[in-house]
Amino acid sequence: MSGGLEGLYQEVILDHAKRRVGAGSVEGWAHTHHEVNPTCGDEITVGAVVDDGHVELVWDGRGCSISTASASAMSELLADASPADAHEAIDAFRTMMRSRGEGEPPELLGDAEVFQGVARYVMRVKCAMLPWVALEAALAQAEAT
Amino acid sequence: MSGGLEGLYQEVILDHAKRRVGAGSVEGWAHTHHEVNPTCGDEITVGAVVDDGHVELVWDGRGCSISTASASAMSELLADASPADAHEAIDAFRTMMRSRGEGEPPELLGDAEVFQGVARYVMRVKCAMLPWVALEAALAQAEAT
Amino acid sequence: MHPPSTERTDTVTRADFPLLAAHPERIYLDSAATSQRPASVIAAERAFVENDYAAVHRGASEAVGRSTEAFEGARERVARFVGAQPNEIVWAENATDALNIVALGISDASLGLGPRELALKEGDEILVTEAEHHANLIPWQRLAARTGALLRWAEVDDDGIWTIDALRAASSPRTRIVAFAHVSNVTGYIAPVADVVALARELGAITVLDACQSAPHLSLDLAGLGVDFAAFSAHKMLGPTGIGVLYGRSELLNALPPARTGGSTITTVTMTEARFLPAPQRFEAGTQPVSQAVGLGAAVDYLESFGMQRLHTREVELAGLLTDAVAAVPGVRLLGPRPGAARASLVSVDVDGVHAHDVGQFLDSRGIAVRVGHHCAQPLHRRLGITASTRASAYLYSTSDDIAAFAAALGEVRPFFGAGR
Amino acid sequence: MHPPSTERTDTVTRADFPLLAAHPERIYLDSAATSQRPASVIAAERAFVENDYAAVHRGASEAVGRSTEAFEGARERVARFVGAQPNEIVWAENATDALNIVALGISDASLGLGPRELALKEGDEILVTEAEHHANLIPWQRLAARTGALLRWAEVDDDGIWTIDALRAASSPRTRIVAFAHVSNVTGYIAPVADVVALARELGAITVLDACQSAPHLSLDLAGLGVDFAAFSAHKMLGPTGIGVLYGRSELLNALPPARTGGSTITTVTMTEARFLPAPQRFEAGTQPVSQAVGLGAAVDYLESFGMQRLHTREVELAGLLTDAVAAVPGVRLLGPRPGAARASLVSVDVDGVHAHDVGQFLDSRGIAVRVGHHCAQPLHRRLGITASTRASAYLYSTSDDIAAFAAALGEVRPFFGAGR
Ligand SMILES: Cc1ncc(COP(=O)(O)O)c(C=O)c1O
Ligand SMILES: Cc1ncc(COP(=O)(O)O)c(C=O)c1O
Repeated sequence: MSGGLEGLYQEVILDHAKRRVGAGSVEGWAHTHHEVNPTCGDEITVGAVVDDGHVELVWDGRGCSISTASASAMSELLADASPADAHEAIDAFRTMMRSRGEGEPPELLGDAEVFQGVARYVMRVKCAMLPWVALEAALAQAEAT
Repeated sequence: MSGGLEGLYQEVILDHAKRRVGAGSVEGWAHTHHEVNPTCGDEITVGAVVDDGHVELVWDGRGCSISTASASAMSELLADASPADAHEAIDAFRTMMRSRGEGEPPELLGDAEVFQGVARYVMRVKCAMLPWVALEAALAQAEAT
Repeated sequence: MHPPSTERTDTVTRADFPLLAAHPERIYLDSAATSQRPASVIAAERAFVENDYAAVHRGASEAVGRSTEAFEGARERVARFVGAQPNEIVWAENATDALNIVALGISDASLGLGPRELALKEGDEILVTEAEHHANLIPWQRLAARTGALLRWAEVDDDGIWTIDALRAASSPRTRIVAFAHVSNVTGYIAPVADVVALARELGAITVLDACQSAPHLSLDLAGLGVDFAAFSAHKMLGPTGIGVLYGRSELLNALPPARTGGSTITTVTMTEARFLPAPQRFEAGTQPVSQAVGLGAAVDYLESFGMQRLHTREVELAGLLTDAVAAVPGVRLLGPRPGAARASLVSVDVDGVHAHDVGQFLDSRGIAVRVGHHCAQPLHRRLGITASTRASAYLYSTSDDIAAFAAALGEVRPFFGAGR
Repeated sequence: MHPPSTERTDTVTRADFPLLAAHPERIYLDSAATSQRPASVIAAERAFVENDYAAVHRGASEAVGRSTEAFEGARERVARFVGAQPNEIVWAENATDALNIVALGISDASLGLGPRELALKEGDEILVTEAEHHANLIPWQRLAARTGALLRWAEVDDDGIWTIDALRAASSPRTRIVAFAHVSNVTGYIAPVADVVALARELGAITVLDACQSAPHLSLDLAGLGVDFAAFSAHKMLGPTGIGVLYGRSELLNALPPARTGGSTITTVTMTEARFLPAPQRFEAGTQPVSQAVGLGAAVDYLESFGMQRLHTREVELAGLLTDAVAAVPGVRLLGPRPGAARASLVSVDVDGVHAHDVGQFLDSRGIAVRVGHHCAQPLHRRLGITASTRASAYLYSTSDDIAAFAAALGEVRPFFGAGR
């Protein structure tokens, strides 16, 4: 079972949970979206703008290492991505999280592929998804304007 | 099981169900009480007065053979009884109905002792009790005035 | 001893039901009240309790994960079984509770605790039928009393049957809700659902289907039928007691405020305010009937593997046997559709000169369990001029011998009680 | 592999619980969320379903009689267990539902559907505490919103504890309802019930006791305590899911209007009006959780034969072991009463630098089931400056080895996640 635990909390994840890439205040961002994980009360707000065909994003929130690391890895991956690439990544991440940890993780997810280990823990899938769901909503707002 | 059935529907009971001793209109009676058996919607109204230390009573209603026979046997037994005797009979009848059919039926119940066979049928106890409960309430009213 | 032999000629599934298998002498013709549970349902619940039981949706552990998957898996199976999406399926205590969730939610909306489009105003109308079960009548009476709305109803004819014309006659431009039973638990009458839905749409009214007597017996496609809400109970469809189902069209279900509130229904709670999750969670306050959901899932599996089409064919046969049995006995009045007309596999009768309680007692002495009383439909019985009736209802484990025994015993009732002599 | 040996030193009852017996490696410290069921409870429900199952209270048959007696017998045992009369015990879906029956009934009374003395008016006050479970908070928020009443609350201190003085400070002459948990599911704090009842009587307010965490663990005498209403759930006291209990003082229970309506609650129904039976039937709409009631009856038998006094002694011991375990680990904050002070046999902790979800996951990897999250008490957690905590809770099948394993694993959590390095 410890093997399982280390598969879940891989070095990359614990590392991202500490580094918190992209964390900052969402104040002043035109398009933000707030998500709550109802079982633990964890919250995240993601701010997004699309500028000259590139996504800029920021996130603020508190949560477990999985959700924090997920936000960090997402920020690293998608800083400066095109909106189309961002949507593709969000979809790929969701599909991976529904995989129950089976199959190959999609290459386009970069570091974020380590979250495939989380997909085997049904109760933690929500934690990993939280920032991606918030980004999807914030991005939709940004694109609608 | 037929033995059981004949123990329940004794000749005296089927006979009382037909004779309906004491049945009549309660119109004009000063003290009446209405009871409903919620499982089948059966209803009975008992009217009572106490005149010169004697109970007079009448009942009106529709119901199964058990409740009808019970009202009839009750009327036969208690016509002209003293209020004290009526209460004693009501109590005795209730105790008998809670006996599950065990022990000796009390002598003071006369014909109504055959209802001891009903006490073994939990779902029918309510049917047999219905007129007695209504009489008890009507009598209480009559005595309070 | 009583006559029916304990060998049966067309026993298809009786052996799957521990109670029926252990008591071959019992003739169970009361499935419209509650059905027996097959061994697979009992075993599924037990295996869950003995291996995977943990609080659902609450915590991070593997056991919680397994419990939650079993619980949500049951929801998916029930959804597929009735032609709905999983998030349109809400667990309730029973069908009665499910109907109350709708009525109390609309009541809250009317008090300003929910969206305006669900609110009732003074003078608005709620439309039901005179044949409804109390569970689909009293909640609407109370909703009317709370909001100043008026209750209207389609009248039934001398057989206890209402028609779309009667319903239309009782409707008005102010009709906001139309609540009706898919199949009557007294008469076995099958409602013209498509016509009712069309009428309700014309009026801009919400439809609420009491599917208690249809979900166990018919292949339901709730989305296809186009009703807005529907309610049914597990215990009438081979599942456990303690769990019922509310179906709601996703859009409406998410608009309906939850009247019963508590844990697991919320996103954020402060001392002054609570924000609710989307459906179905917003309605599932507190610890849910978890092992019962697992049992219901197994019941659905059993019904699907038997085949709902096969069940229907079988029940048409059983309904025919039941009406024949009744027709053969003099002095017995059949309520509901005439013999030959479509009906569910149940018959309710009035025996001339013998009270239903006495009929039931007599049948019981022959080992035959039927239901006697008003079957929670007092207004219908009153309209038919009786206070109570005797109902025999069949299900997939019923056999033709069961019905033959019923027919024989019914024939003895009036002679025994000296009726009509 | 993880360290705890599967041999236990003080296993008193673990063998009675099929899940625990079949999985000796599992360490179950989540009984405050839901308890495991002993074999006798599972067997009682099964024997009932396989031998005596029939619709309850409906019909004349012997089977119905046996079913009804089993069902009402369970009510009698539960009543005796908590010091009440059988007609003061109402079956509900769970404790949450039981609390809602009270809140929704008072709401109906306030709308004129029940007696005036139960009605709330604008400006009346409902008093709770900041430590309540959402089940004993949101229903009162909604009742306040429906009636114009105001919600007041006793504040808690930095340990999450409220006092009778804090409650008194939040009260007023307009306080009409005082609702509070007997034992907190987060802190394990035991409320001063006698003082609260005295205060409520002084104010002329109704008391509502959330007994979810006390009924399973303490010998309750509800009549003696003098509360007006109380609620608890079977699944936390060795019984099945799908059934909870509302206790109400007979007089009040008979005055409370039933918000959920349907079959079996009435005497007479017409198309326009329904008359309700006395309590408890007036609240028990529709087919009840019958086999679950039988299971709860067996759970009560199990607890009584274990002995509630013996249980209490045992739990004081377990509570001591739990607080010791927490005190031994640096960087772990114990919520609720200080070590040594009275508490239920549970501890909730905040681990410095590690989120509760991660703590729970780590413990799970060691085979230890605890609960992580806000435990349906968001306002309390917010007041304590955290969003979530980790709770370990014991019951009669817990052993000192279970708690030793918990202590050992808790000590590894911060190093694993590199907290405080
Ligand atoms: C103190 C307290 N109140 C209320 C509840 C709600 O109980 P249930 O979920 O069984 O309705 C719980 C348990 O979750 C509890 O611990
Ligand atoms: C037509 C109909 N509606 C509603 C109900 C109520 O179902 P339940 O008692 O399971 O809530 C029943 C069954 O009693 C029924 O037959």
